[in-house]
Amino acid sequence: MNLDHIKELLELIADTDVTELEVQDGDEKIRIRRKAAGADDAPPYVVVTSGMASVAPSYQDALQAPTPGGAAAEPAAPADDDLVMVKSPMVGTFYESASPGSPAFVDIGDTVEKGETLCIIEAMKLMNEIEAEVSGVVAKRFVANGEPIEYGQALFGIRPA
Amino acid sequence: MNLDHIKELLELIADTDVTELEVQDGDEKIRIRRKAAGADDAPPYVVVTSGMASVAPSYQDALQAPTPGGAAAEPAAPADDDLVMVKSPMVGTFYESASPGSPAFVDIGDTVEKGETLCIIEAMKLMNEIEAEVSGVVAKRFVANGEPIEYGQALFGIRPA
Amino acid sequence: MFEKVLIANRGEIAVRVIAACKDLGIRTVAVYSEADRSALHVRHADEALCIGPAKAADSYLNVPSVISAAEITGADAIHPGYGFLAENAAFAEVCEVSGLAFIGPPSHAIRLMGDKARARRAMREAGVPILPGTEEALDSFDDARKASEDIGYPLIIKAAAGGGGRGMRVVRQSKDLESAYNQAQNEAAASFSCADVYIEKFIDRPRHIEFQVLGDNYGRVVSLGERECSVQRRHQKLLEEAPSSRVSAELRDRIGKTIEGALSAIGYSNAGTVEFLMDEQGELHFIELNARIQVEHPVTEMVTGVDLVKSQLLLAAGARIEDILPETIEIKGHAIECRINAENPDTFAPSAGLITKFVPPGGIGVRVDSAAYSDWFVPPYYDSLVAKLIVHGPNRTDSMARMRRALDVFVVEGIHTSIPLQQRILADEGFIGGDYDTHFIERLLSR
Amino acid sequence: MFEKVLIANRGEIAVRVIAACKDLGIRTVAVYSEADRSALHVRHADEALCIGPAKAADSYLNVPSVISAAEITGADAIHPGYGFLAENAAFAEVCEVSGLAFIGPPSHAIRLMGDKARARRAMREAGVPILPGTEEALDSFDDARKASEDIGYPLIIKAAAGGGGRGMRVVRQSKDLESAYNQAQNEAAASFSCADVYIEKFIDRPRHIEFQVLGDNYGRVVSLGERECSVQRRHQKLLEEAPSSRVSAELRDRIGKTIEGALSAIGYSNAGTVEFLMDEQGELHFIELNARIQVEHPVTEMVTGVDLVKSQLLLAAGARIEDILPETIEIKGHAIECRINAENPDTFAPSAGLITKFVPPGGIGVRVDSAAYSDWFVPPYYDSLVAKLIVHGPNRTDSMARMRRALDVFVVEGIHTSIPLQQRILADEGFIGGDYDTHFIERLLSR
Repeated sequence: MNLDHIKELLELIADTDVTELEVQDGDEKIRIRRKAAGADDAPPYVVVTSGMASVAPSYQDALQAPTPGGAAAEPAAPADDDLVMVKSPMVGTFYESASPGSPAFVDIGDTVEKGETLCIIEAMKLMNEIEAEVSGVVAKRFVANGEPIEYGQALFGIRPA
Repeated sequence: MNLDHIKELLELIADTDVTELEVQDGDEKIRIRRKAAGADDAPPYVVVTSGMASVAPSYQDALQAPTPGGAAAEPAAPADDDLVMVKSPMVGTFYESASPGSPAFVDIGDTVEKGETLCIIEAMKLMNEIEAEVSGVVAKRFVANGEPIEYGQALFGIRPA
Repeated sequence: MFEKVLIANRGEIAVRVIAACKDLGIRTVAVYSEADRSALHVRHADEALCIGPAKAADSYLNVPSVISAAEITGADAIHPGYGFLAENAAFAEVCEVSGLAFIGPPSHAIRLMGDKARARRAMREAGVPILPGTEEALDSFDDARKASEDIGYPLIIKAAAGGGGRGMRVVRQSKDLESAYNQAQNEAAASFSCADVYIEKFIDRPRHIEFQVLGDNYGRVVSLGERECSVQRRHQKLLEEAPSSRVSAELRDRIGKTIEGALSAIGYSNAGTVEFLMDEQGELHFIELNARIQVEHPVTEMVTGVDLVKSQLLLAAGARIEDILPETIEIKGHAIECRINAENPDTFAPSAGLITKFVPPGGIGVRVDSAAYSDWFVPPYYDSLVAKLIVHGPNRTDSMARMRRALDVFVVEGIHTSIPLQQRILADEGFIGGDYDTHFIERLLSR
Repeated sequence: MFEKVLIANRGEIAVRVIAACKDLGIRTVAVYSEADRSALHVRHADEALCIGPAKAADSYLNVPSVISAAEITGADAIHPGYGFLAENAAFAEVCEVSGLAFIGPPSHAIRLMGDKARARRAMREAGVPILPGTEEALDSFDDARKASEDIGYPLIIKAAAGGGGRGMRVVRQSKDLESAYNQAQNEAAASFSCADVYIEKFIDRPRHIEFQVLGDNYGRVVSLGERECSVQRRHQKLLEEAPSSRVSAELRDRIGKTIEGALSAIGYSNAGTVEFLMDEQGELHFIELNARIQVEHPVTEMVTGVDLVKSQLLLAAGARIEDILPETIEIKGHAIECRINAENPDTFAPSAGLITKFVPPGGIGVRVDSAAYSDWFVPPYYDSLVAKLIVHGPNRTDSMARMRRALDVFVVEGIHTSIPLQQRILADEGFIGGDYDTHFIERLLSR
């Protein structure tokens, strides 16, 4: 929750007849709605959707109490309502292909079928194939080949077919 | 429940015409509703939804200073806008009269002139006369004869003439 | 020395191990579950990574995740803390084959000590006093009578397959033995489908006393004296102290020497705790060995001046006892630890939730080992320990006064804690007099 | 023993004194200004009362208010802490005539030590080494030349009426003496309308070393060894340690014996600190005696195991040294104290305000003396000390490692603190080598 942003936006529209404003900047999403001035007393409506604010969180952020579900401070999972996130089910090392030198399982823009292998996570010398949970187009890849991956880390974003 | 967030949000909308504000961040959900300005002066209404309600008394309460008598925290200064509070300018013992057995300087209902002695505070064997700062009627007395008094403690309430 | 240690734990013990690593200039890797994202050990470590969901079985107990976390971060050793994987011999073995140093006893020692009957036998053979008993199931009442003559009264008949009090009979005189034997057998058969029973010496008012040891990789084991842990509820320790007012210097020395020899003989190394029951005559009887650092290790640290966790790291890295410990271990003053748990002090119901205010005590003689802070959410998934409050003073009286003072000013709001219960204990005449046993809390709570 | 003690102070030292009282079972009365209504000492005491407005002159320094507070609460003794009324001989006298025990030295000793020239004379006569110098103003250059022969070079010429560096000249060889003498005289005359100057031995790189003493009401005074306080900025100590790496056991013993005799001779009792400058040859020269408990007393407590504030209470109540101290004071291990001030670590501007997050370090070897907590507002009216972070370890290396670890995890948000400066000190080669003097911080800050 970035109060400064909300405040700036409220100030911005304070003297205007704007009735709806939506701003998206990276992970942070703020939506404000209000009735035209002079109409009835329906309130401006503010919605803040924040994923994880920053990669290296301030202590203040780190100190935020997570709720039992752990929803509060998810690891980097860029919000994009249209994409299905493929998250790592384990700790390990990310590999884009079956062996060094061979082509990547998938590239950005590829169409994948549900069940198709997207990548490999190596954990304790075991190669674990990570499969697509939905069919669609690979819209984003969040990690580099050979990168260490923690549990729950976002790997791909798939736009469902 | 993050009190700071609520406080910040309340401050944010304090001088605006916002009548309803909802912020959701992870599991924390804060909704503030208030009457439109000009309606009546009903206080803001705050609803907080979060994990766990507080079970113990607030530390802020616990931190209130105990008074010598073990009474409440703030030196008893009941709010009454019409009364002028006479507060003790020193630590000591409150005496209602010049000597044991003699009549009290003032009783409830008495009319006093500015500069008239209201009581004595004994500190380090010295008898300090406490005088009325305004003329008026003694409406309230907050302490008993012989009671220990701390600095700033309310002694009398005078309704100015 | 290790360059980077992964701490396969959470809470105060993870913070404790990180502190020891920092003191040695070793880099640290914290692992955490999704429920512990804002935990203090995550903040204190040089690196941290999420290894699974809130459920411990899928995170802190997940061996592949932990090993994999060590591999991708380049850690060269793992400290398991206590609980979770600490006494898992298979995990220690996996570390070994993965080329990771396991900071604890060798896996064979963990395995031996995990098998209570084998452990008892090994310790008895090494000359450690064991609670007199038949150990094996009795073949007949005749055997029971013979055994009773060796063991003496009072004795207890226990179901071999049992637990929870069923199939148990305390016998105080020989004339009651036969009927008790038959009843126990019948109850055992009914409860566990196995009528086997065995006999053990019964201690009416046992005290729980344990000895801390450290051992190096070259066969040398040293005892660091005892801890008195009789203040417990349902086998959960609540308060520990060192030294015990019932252990004389002579007894400390004698038992210390015995376990040093015994553990050296079985090839034990690193930290360990040898648990005993003390009978009404002050004799100690071995129960089991815990092959890990324990929750209550700080009281030993306070009275000996030895940093046990730092010693674990040094010993695992190959240090010799003589290079890291003073020539003789002196017991200086007296220390008490109170466990501050997130639980209702009356009902003992766990009390997870947001800590709205956390103001730990400070000042002379006070140590706080904790992973809590104001605005921390105590997750409901793990144990309820929120802080260990430890005091040290020149003697038991001063140490108790300091503990009372520290408890008085310890503020934890938003959740229930065991602070009020600890205050009751510290105000109790029996406790103050040092006259208590493992039934102490039971009696205190029933008043 | 006292039944109820009023603490005429605030902040961490008030909390410290309350803790000592609690440990002795003494009831406590806190006094506070209107700005300190939510202060921790108010919370910790059994009773508390407001004695005036924020301004110290009208509250903590207001003698009638403090005495009156003691009278109406029925306190039988007053502990002044440090600062405020602690070295006010008149206040100690008022306590005496009001029938209140003053927990500190007798008023005559406070008065003597408050007059620096008389104190120097008294100490020199009692055999304590004093910085060589003329003490009195010189009558002529001829006197100056004679004095210079006794004192040796380098020396410093100082204005008798002076201060702030004016009328001061450092002279390194005899050929420069005359011109320096004339310049100093002229400058002194111009600055202070008094041309009187005197000569003192000049120490290029002095170390500030002080000895802690305790004395009883029966003439016995005991030295508890030294503290090294050379890490200071503009005479404000920032970090203190005990023992000093420059004080040998022989020197400690010799100076200790000397000051024990000297203070016994002048009828000193209770706690006190004898301050020395150490020259480059390792010789100590008396500067002054502070007739109070000092901010940095905990480092002595950590290495001696003696609770100094508790000792103050016992001694004021008439205890004998031999009943409260061990027969010989042993120095065990090494301790460091870092003062965590509410100030900008670069500009040193005070940084009062709301502490939004306060997570003090804990764990082995760490002690925190503080009156701060999350959500406490540091008032701008008083000194900037927010916490004293004290560590103890078996040796200086371990103690520094523990201090670094503790500083690393100490979280104070909402205000600036001196934590980053303390981290710089602990990382400095010169400090680590123990090779530093009172100009250390100056040099550190200019890099």
